[in-house]
Amino acid sequence: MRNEKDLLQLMNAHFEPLKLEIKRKQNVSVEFKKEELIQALSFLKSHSYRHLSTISCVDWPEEGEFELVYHLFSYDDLINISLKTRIKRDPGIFQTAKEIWPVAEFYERDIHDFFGVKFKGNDNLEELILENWQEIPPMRKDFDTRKFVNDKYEWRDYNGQKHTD
Amino acid sequence: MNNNFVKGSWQEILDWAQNKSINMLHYCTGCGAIELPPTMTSRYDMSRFGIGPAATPRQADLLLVTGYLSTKTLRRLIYTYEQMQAPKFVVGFGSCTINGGMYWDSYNTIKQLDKYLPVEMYIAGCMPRPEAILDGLLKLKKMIADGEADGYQRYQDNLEYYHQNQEAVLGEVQRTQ
Amino acid sequence: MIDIIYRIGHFVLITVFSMALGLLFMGIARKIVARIQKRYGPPVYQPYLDVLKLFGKDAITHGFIFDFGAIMALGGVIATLFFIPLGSWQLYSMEGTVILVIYLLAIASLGMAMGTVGSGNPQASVGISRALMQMLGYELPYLVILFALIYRYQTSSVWGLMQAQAGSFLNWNLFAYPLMAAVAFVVLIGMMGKKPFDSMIAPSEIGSGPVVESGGKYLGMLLLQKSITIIIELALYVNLFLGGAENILIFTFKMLIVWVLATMFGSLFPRFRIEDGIKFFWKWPLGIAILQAIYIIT
Amino acid sequence: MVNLTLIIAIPLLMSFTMPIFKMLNQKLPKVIALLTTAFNLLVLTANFSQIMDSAIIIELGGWQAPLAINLYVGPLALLAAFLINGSAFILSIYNLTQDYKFDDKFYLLFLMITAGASGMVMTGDLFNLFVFIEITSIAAYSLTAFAGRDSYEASFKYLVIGGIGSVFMLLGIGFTYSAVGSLNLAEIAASAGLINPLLLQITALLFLIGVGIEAELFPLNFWVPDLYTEAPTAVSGIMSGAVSAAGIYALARIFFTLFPAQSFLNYLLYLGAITLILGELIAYQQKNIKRMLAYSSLAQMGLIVAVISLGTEGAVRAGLFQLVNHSILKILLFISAGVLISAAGSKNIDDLAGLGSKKKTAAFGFTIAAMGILGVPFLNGFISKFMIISSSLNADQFLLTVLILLAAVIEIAYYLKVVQKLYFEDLKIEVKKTAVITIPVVLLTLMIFGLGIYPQLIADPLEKAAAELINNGSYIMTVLGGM
Amino acid sequence: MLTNYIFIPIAAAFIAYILNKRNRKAGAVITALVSAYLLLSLTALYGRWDITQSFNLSLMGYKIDFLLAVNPLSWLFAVMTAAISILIALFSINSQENFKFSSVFNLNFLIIIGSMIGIVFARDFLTLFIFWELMTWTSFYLISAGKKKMAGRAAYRYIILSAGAAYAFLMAAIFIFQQTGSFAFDSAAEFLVANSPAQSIMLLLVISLPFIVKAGIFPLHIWVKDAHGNAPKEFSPFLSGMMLKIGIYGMIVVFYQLSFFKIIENTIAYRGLPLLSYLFALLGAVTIITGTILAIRQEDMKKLVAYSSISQMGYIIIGIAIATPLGFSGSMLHLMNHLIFKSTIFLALAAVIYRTGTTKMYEMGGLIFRMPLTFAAYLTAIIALAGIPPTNGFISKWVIYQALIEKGYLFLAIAAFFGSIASFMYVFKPLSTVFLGQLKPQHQNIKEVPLLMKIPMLILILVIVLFGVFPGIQMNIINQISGYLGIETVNYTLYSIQGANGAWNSLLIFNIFSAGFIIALLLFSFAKKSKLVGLLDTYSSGEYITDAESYHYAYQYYRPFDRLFDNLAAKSLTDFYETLTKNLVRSGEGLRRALAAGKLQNYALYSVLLFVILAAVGWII
Repeated sequence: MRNEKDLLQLMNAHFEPLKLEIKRKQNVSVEFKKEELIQALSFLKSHSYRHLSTISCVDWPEEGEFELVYHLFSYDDLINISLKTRIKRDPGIFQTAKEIWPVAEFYERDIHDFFGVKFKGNDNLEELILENWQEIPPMRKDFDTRKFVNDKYEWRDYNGQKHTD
Repeated sequence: MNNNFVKGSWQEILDWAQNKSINMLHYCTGCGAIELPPTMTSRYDMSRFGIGPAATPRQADLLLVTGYLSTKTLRRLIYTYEQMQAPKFVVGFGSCTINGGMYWDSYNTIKQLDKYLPVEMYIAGCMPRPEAILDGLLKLKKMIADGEADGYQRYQDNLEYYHQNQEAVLGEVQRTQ
Repeated sequence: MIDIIYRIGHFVLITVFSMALGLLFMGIARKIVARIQKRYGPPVYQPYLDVLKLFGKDAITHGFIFDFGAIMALGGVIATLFFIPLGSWQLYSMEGTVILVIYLLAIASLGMAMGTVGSGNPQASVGISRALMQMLGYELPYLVILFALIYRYQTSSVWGLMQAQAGSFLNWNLFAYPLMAAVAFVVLIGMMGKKPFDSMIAPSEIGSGPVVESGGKYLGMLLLQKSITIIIELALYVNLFLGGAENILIFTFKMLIVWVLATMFGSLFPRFRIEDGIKFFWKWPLGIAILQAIYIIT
Repeated sequence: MVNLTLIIAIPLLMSFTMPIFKMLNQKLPKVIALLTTAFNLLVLTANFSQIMDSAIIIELGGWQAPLAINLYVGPLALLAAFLINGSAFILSIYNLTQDYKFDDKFYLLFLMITAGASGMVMTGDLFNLFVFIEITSIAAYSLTAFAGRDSYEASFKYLVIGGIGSVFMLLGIGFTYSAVGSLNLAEIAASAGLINPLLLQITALLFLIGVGIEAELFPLNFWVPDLYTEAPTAVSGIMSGAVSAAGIYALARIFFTLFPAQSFLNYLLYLGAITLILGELIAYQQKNIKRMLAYSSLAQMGLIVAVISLGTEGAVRAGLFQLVNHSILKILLFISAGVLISAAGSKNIDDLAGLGSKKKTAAFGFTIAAMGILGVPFLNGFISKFMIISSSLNADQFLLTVLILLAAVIEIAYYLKVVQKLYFEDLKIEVKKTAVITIPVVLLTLMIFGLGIYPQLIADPLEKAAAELINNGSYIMTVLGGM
Repeated sequence: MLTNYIFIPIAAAFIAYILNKRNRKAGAVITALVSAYLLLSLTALYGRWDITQSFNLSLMGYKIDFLLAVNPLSWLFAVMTAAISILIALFSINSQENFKFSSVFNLNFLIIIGSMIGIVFARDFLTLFIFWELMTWTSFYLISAGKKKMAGRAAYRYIILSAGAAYAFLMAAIFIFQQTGSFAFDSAAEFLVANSPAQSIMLLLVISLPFIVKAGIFPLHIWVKDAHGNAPKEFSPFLSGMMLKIGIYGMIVVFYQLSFFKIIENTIAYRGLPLLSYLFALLGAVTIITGTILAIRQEDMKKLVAYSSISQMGYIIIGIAIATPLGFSGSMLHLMNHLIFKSTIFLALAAVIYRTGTTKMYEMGGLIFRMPLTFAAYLTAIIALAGIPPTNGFISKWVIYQALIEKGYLFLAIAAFFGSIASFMYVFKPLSTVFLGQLKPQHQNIKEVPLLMKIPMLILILVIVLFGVFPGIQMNIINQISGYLGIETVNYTLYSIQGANGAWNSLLIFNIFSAGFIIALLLFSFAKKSKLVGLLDTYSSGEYITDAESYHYAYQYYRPFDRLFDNLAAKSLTDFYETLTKNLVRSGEGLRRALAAGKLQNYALYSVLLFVILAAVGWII
């Protein structure tokens, strides 16, 4: 039964994390370099962090990077750890975590749908949630929903006066 | 349809009967669905007006679309609508069906229901309370009695218009053979 | 020749009368359930409106067997109607036997089953298989009761059984064999598919079971069939256990009482699972019926 | 009225001159064997009517009965001789299509075995009986060894057990000679009363074991499965058809004419019943078809001994009829099995699957014989089974009848397994070329159907044979009376 | 004169075998011709109950005489055999195109017909036994010509059971022969009545053993499922239609002609019925229940119908065993009706198998659109089997109920009710899984069966409805039979039968039903015309279904009901017999290993041991 500090020491011992932080009780976040993340994932899996709850992605258009966050949970330590890493925005390619957790395939498809991140090794990245979507991935910050909606749907004209602006 | 221009007395009797007993298929798409149980149960008791829930579109006359409609749900809604039979009416529920409501600028919701399906009436409100629902439905019953509720006619007459709008949003839509 | 016209007239009169009465009873039932749930509920004549509306609506069909099924269902039930004495009205009930009535009801259910499964919808087949399983459940105690009654009164015709209970209301079977009457009452609820035993038309689980594909006039026909079935089963119960009646009014009144009791009884219990339903029917009702039958035989 | 001794003399003569015929021409030994057996059959038919009304006694060497060796050919002996020479005749037809390594020596022994068996059956003298038993067994030992490596072990086994048997036999003859002073069967039978009972009992027991081995009784018959499985088909045919019949004749002759005591018969009954049930049970789960047939013929022999030892007239007649049927059916089974095995290349039943479509005659032969044994109506097995059941019920041996029926059901089980495999399963292995056996199969099937539909053919020889066996008094009278 | 009814089919069998080798259809045509001849000449025989024929034979010192005679009971069975065989022959003319064993089929089928007529006309044990064996053997070959592996095992189990029972029969027959000096039934009957009851009951039970096996009554019914399920599709109608009935014929002979009832008259009675016949009725009841429960579970339609035959046999056994006039005529009626509707069902299923090639129900569906006539035949047959009024099935069941209620046998009645209601379930299952529901893509272009296969089905439909409305036709032959067997007759008119407490008038029912049907039809056509919609356009909560496979509810149709009986079905009787044979085999193996282990010195030792043992045992004279 490790507490948050022992976990961070464990991380320091085996990897060179860029940043470690105890957000609050039972919630730790660690940032890794791109190359180290997958090893960290398998390392943690063997240390009782069996549950990959989700993979989320944050779009930093200014720095031109995507931030991929892997949220793990251990039933022994009862700690949520989120492993973060930054990847370049334009090629937007990262290795898949499918071999470690098969469920990762769906999270990766979801991220591919909404952010356009391509995961090497995950061969079926077709649409999971969207249906024949032609535009750029909608969750990206540079996707202007209002413009999209304006030209896709006309607005109801309440006797001559349009709804928006 | 052979009965739309014969406005004989028989049609009036049918309209009268139709308005007295409506089977409602509440297609719980959005958050409006939670408003219906109170209208059906003891407090407001919708069944005293002859309106009761129907299990399948085959038995239903009224399609109640209760809330925002994502594009994928619209496809299923259209199939259900086509499975319903002739004197059928659609009632939009809540502001999301009128003009997109709170999700007006979201990329994946439908903004106006009546572009895709012939809507008899909208009941405004970001989820109208049971009184509003009952009031709306009573108004619908009056419309049916007077024969004005001919949504299914409008759908048949300008089928092309509706199909274009649907294909615009959904890509190709499977039609029943 | 006149006799035939008289017969046909009588034939049609009884059919219309029992349809109307059946629908009225269904309206009353909805009213009672509503009252129990502290709400007003639809007007009593609501089923008439439903039927009228349904016959006015368009409908879809899945081919010949779908139509033939609906027609056979209604036809079978109408045919059964004439073997049961309704108060003083009885057309052929002289020869009709109780066992015949049970099997004639089977025509109607077979017709409905064939039609609805013909629609190709899996939910209909699931509904029908549940209905058949449940029928096996409630039919067994019922037939044991019939066995005992026929053996006791040595006549298998409904009219004979009714006559046997003539005289004061004390020698109604209800009082002569109260246990058997109770079992028959529970079986009656099962037969009519009312609340605790309506797993075959469960709207949420299998989209109202067999009638999933029948809209418009098919639903109307099945509704009429249901109404006549209610009248037949109530009439059977009244004849067998409440000593029938001289004229139709008292007969209807007796049927109404039984119907109201059944609805109230029904609206209190949640729905049985299928095998629990069968197990229930084979545990208590069948047990009591067998005990009663043994008591009668020895 | 040809002299009956020729039946023994001619085959022996022919067999010893077989090497000369071999030198003259390759094919000759086969033909000679066929001709001699045919000649024997002719001689028998010539004397048929004469024997029917009274037995023929032939003294060899001119002395009177008690001293000289005499042949006693009654209806029983005639029937047995017919059986032996008939099966030898059919098997030699079968042999025409076979070729063995040292075929002249094979046919030499083959004729020796027929002569020995016929001699066993016709002799009226105890020591003479012993001599002929020795001739047959020696021929049999060497004949089994013709089928290559693993048949040596089988013949060695039979040699050892046969040897022990003949020792017991010799002891028995010694005791009887010392007690009675003569070796003539009638003489011994006549003076049976004089010997003190204990000595009589011991000699009977000795004879039981000595001859029991030939008659394949329970503890003594463990040489049978190996011999019938390893020996070439012709040899197992002649052994199961003829030699075991001769063995049973000898057993019957001893226990009906020499020591006619009901207690001996009861022991025979128990031994026969045990053999029957044991044979059937073991045969049920055999994988090798020949071994299955071996156990089945062993069981049938047990059945025949049990039925005959019931002692009544009807029982003996049923037993003899079953003996005749069994020989015919067994020979047909062995011949067809032989062909099927050579076609499939292995003796395992599973490999025979589907041969029905390819080897039509052999499979047909096997099926008809199997149905014959199982007692299907219109076949000979049915009538003998009917007679067995009625005679055993007559002797109100209720348990024996149930045993016989149980054995019959087990028989159905394992024979039908093979029949089904032949016809209704698809072919597993590619079929090799084999010999054409249409003539023997047709001949035997005709006999089966003939006896099945019209059993009157051999009704009255059976009648007389059973009568002769039952009352040994008439036997003594004819032999000694003639003095 | 009677013998030519027996030996013409057997002779024709060999001709059919040879001809069929050359042209595939010849065999079936010959069978049809022969059975047509039989049918005509047998019907012409009606009424002349005095024809007898006998010839004797002194076989091996036994004087045996073979007697053949015609009586109403045997006439009925012979006509039924001929009728069903002509229909099957017509059906199999072109349903056997790709059947490998068709010549073996016709050979054995004709021999079976001949031997069955032989059995039915036999008046003594030996002829009965000979033809019985012949029938058993030929049906063995026929069953094993069915589906590859399972047919072999099924035939194997069938032959062992029936041959074992037949040998027991032979033993008992010979025992009687020894006591009475002849095999004839009448002399045997006198002897048995005079004999001590215990022994004659034992004898009669042993004699009825093969009939119990053949009729598939409870303890010995294990072979029926596999044999019917795997037999060639043309033979199962005959197998379940006629072969089960021969067992019943045997039971009737044992009960009445060998006066089984007279013998057990004075034994202890249970409510007015001798205990032994009540036991037989109980066996019938148990057969109904087990047959029905197992029928509901089956996934293979032929096995399902086979089990339903077993349970219907139970009705007939109950009818005969309670020995009342109503009971007897009820069971005879049910016997005839069962033959008719059961062979219709099997023929309809054979047509389906001929077209789709599979017998598994969940691999089919929606065949009503492709094979309407087969559907119509199947529908009428199951309406008859379920016992729904306008058809003949109901009449026979109604008469049996009258008989049961008249005597007040509660448990038998419960079993009968259970059987008939549950028959709705297992009868509806093939209807909905095979004919209704979704049509599979691979069956899209199935055509209706050729004409020659349609004719038998059409004829059978007409016969079902005809006997349904006019049961009188059947009743007059049944009354003659009960007269012949010495049971009082039931009074009847052309279209009504007088039950114990209430008459049954089938013409009236038919009129009322059609009147009701017309009213419904009027109501239906009064409303608007409905729009035809395809099979795939059904409500599936919005999702558009594309593959028919996932929208056909067929596998484990009554799962909740089966769950109630899972443990009962698990320990079925067949395992009991399997273990029995298994330890028989093990004992044989054990003996062999112990005694014949192949070591030479033991063998030598045995001979000496035998000498010592026998001497020790006191081989004293």
